[in-house]
Amino acid sequence: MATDTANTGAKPLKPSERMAVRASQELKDRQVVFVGIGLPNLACNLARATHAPQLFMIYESGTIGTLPARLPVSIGDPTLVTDSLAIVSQADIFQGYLQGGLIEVGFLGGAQVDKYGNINTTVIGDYDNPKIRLPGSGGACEIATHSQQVLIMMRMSPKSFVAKCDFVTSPGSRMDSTKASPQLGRTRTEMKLPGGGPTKAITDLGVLEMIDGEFTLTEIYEGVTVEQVKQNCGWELKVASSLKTIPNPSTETLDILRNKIDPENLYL
Amino acid sequence: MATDTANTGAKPLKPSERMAVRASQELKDRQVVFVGIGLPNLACNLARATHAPQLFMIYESGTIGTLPARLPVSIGDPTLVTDSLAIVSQADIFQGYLQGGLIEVGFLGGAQVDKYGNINTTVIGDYDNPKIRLPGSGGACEIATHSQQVLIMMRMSPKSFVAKCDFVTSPGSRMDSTKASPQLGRTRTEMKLPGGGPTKAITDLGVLEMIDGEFTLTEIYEGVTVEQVKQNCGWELKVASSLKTIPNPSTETLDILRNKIDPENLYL
Amino acid sequence: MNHFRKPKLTPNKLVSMKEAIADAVKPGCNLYLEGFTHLISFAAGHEIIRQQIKDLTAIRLTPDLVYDQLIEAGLVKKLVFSWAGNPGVGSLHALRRVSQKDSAKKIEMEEYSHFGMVARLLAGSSGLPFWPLKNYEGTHIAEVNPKIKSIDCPYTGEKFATVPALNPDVAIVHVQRADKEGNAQVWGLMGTQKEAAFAAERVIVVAEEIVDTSIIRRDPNRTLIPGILVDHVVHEPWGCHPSYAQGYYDRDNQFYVDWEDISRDPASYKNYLDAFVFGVKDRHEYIQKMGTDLMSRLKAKPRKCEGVDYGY
Amino acid sequence: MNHFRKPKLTPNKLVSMKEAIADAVKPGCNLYLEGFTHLISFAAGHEIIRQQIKDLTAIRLTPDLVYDQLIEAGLVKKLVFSWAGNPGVGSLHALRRVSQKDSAKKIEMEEYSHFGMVARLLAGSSGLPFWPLKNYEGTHIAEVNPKIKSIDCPYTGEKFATVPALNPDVAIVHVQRADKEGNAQVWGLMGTQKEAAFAAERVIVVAEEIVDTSIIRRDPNRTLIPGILVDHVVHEPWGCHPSYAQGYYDRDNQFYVDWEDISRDPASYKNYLDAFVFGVKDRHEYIQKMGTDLMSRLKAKPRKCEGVDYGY
Repeated sequence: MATDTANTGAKPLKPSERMAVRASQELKDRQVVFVGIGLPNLACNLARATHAPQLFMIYESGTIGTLPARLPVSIGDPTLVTDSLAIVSQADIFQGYLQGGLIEVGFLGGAQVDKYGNINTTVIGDYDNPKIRLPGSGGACEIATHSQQVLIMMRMSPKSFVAKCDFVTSPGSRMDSTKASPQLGRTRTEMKLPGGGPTKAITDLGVLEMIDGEFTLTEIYEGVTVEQVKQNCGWELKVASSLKTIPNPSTETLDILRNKIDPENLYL
Repeated sequence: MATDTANTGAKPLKPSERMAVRASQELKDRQVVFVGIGLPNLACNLARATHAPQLFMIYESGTIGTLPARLPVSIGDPTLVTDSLAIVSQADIFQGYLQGGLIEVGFLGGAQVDKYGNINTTVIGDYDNPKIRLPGSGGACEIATHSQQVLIMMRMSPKSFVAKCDFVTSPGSRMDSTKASPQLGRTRTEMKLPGGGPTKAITDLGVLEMIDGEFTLTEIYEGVTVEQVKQNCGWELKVASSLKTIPNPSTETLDILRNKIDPENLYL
Repeated sequence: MNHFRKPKLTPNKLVSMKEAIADAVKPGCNLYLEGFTHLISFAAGHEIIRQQIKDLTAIRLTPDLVYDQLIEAGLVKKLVFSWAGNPGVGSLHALRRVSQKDSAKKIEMEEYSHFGMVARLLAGSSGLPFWPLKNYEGTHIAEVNPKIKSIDCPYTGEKFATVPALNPDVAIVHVQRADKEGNAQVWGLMGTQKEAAFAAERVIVVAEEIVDTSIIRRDPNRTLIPGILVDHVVHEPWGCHPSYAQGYYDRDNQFYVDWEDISRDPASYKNYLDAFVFGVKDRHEYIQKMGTDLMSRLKAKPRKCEGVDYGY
Repeated sequence: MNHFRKPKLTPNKLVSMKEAIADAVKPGCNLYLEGFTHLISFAAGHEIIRQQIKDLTAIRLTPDLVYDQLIEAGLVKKLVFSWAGNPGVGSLHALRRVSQKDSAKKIEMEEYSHFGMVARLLAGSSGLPFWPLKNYEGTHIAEVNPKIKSIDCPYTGEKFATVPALNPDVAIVHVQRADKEGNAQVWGLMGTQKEAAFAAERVIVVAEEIVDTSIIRRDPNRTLIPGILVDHVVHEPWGCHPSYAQGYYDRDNQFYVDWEDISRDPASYKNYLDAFVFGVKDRHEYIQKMGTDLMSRLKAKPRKCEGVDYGY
């Protein structure tokens, strides 16, 4: 990939680093974020260490106002508990915080995403006889339903950015057509979904933005071409007329990410 | 009243004492009891101090496995909290403990009760223009709905043991007839009420038992006549053929009640 | 349906009771002044009376003395409740004077059982417009309250009562300790404090003690209300008297007993309000006026529990 | 409808894990072995494998390694779940081997989201046959699970999903401390322990420490599960490894990473079970077998919080 050759300092800039840095820039100080393990966690903690020191982090396991002292290795890592402002039950996390409308930004990823931001984390292939059995929804369905906005973080490939999800686990901007109903499905507004749905997909090649209910390429990293992005997308990707180039992260930011946030290179 | 002249030891035996002692005898060791302030609290704590040391007391304010060190003066007295096994929210008390089916015995009283054990704690007179505005249900409706059995503790008078309640706050064995439906109303089984409803009314004159869905006089205190009871009942009271006489409490029991349970004479 | 609430993340929310009430409690609003015998903010209620904020819809499971005082002061348009009395003692006399056949003037009343009120808050705090409960069959409660409806279980066909979500304009919650962002810890009886804070548009946390956030973070399982729900934090020691705060001071049971006589007669009721509400400028003056014996009589005897270990 | 549960009030419920499992977990039963990363009783799971209790319907939001081991051991007929994986690492390989197109043998699967599973427990713990939630619109989850139905709000007309109550035959809950009646206190992550205990017919509490009831009564707000729900109490220090217990020992993250390779190959999986499950007679032997470095590597560093005052 083009990004493998981009250099900042001594070490080459990795796609995961670009994603973490770009996603962190989406977060505003004092926002309430529902943080997932992996890249979303890196993005959120990078934001805290840079421009958003008061970012308010909630983890699915029930930690409120979390201050992890080390990189959490699972959603239930004890470092999320110690020094948090509050610990609540799973019932409160889903019923009170998510359904109750308190989450401003949610993060999601998955095996497949379509142009509407519908995400599949359930099965590849037929549901009853899947080629691959994936973990399932976890809290993804309710994060997609109830967060004020959702940021998707996924690497692009024709297998992951697909024309049609094999299964929709988490709702995007609208339902896709089906064999039974060849027309496009209902929109979030028509389905009365409370949350705003996916606003951006932060990928390893660039940023797709939800414009009029469809993902459109609006930003690419330095050194990435539109053609590359299109080749890694399973549908005919719309491209914004004013395409922005995402500058490489500063040495300082990269230093924080590499040496403070994920020094053992667990997720980068 | 006859009971005023009954003597045990030096002090005359009071109706409230007879009620507390007789009610305490209904409680079995290791039963889970939903305790109310006042006479029910005396009866439960007397049972603990005598034949039911492991009686498990739950108070509406959310104290589980309560061990009051002093006589609680309100349902939220701090003495109910200190040394209890658990404190739970109001949501858990009503939804988890009562609706969840964990309460074996509930206690109720009120301004009016009818022969079916329907209780009024809402208004005397018309609902919209009441002669007297009473406190309302509190938790009484759900105690009557969900407890496995309900014990009623009330003093008898034609004004309190009535042919028809002005308002039904807490359900008894069946609904009464109404102007619109002159037939008798549905039974608890027909209404699918989970709890067993009132089994006995412990009064200052004797005990009424729920037999075939109607209160029947089955026990009277020493020195009380059936005629007295009937005069203090607003409906044509059924009397059991084998009427029992309730013996006066032992000196020992009275001593515990008077000197340990309610030494300041708050409720006796 | 969009029910988002803007999380409140200002670093310092400490204000005086006067300021908090003036900002959050508006004429005509739906007010939930929480407390189930324990942790009732009489300080907040008295300040509302001093500020003469009118046409309130006053909501609580157990409107007690402080709600009765709001009624006597003429500030309550409607009462939403499930048990209205002087707990352990008797009646609310101001309420009786505006709710009976012989009343010259009446207030509106909307009445549930405790479970019904709790269920309304559960819905309101969970982003749902209704809550199901097994209740009210065999009673007249639903007959006189058209807001109680029913629903059929999609699995068993069985009928359940429903109540509508309650989302008060303002909830006022007294707690043992909070930091200046409003992260609040409570022990002892909890009533419906959490549900009220999650359900309300605006939240005032009144605390016996203001502590550093590090104290809150040392024991996060003890936190009942997160600061992101809280608009104002007020430091008000002894703010619950004659109600109580576990670990701080006992309930003034004698006051509740005396209240029966004070409140039965409108003239003595007025004297009380003149002296202890209008006659003081804030809680500090109220406590001073109660006399030096108050603290020695009611101050809690210490009974501290052990902490637990959050290490890993 | 009569849904009473007989409260359990025997004074001493302490038994060995072997006895607790033999008595409470029966072939064909619905098993809820709780834990959300934190407080997962691997000790109970391993004992179930040793006792070869078959045809289980294994239920949890997050079936993880110990559920995968039950599956590999051939004990699971059906899995009810919302997220099945090795948290932070990857897949459950035994599950994959019985759930894909190319699987020789398949188990039944019933699938929700986390919120759906939580809602099922909320219904089961509240005596209701259903629970409403705003979810599943715009997804295929309800399409492949006929147990997810819907209901119309009686106030707004809006449609809500419903899930049916979950009332497991047995819930196994690991806690930090309990008395011998089963009154249990938990801190750190709480998962669905309370709801599972209230929903289940039978409850096994497994505790890091057995404490005197007076310790529980010193801090009653810390109690998550009352003993009246509990059938058996098992004392099992380090009973969660490789999961963890806040304040006692850390999560063995290296084990979870290593598990990916152990579990991918059925042969090495079998070797593991032979050595660490069948090859030991109880948890004590398992811990000894893990080697002396386990405790020094994972034992928690102390970080005790302050207690609070329950005086009055």
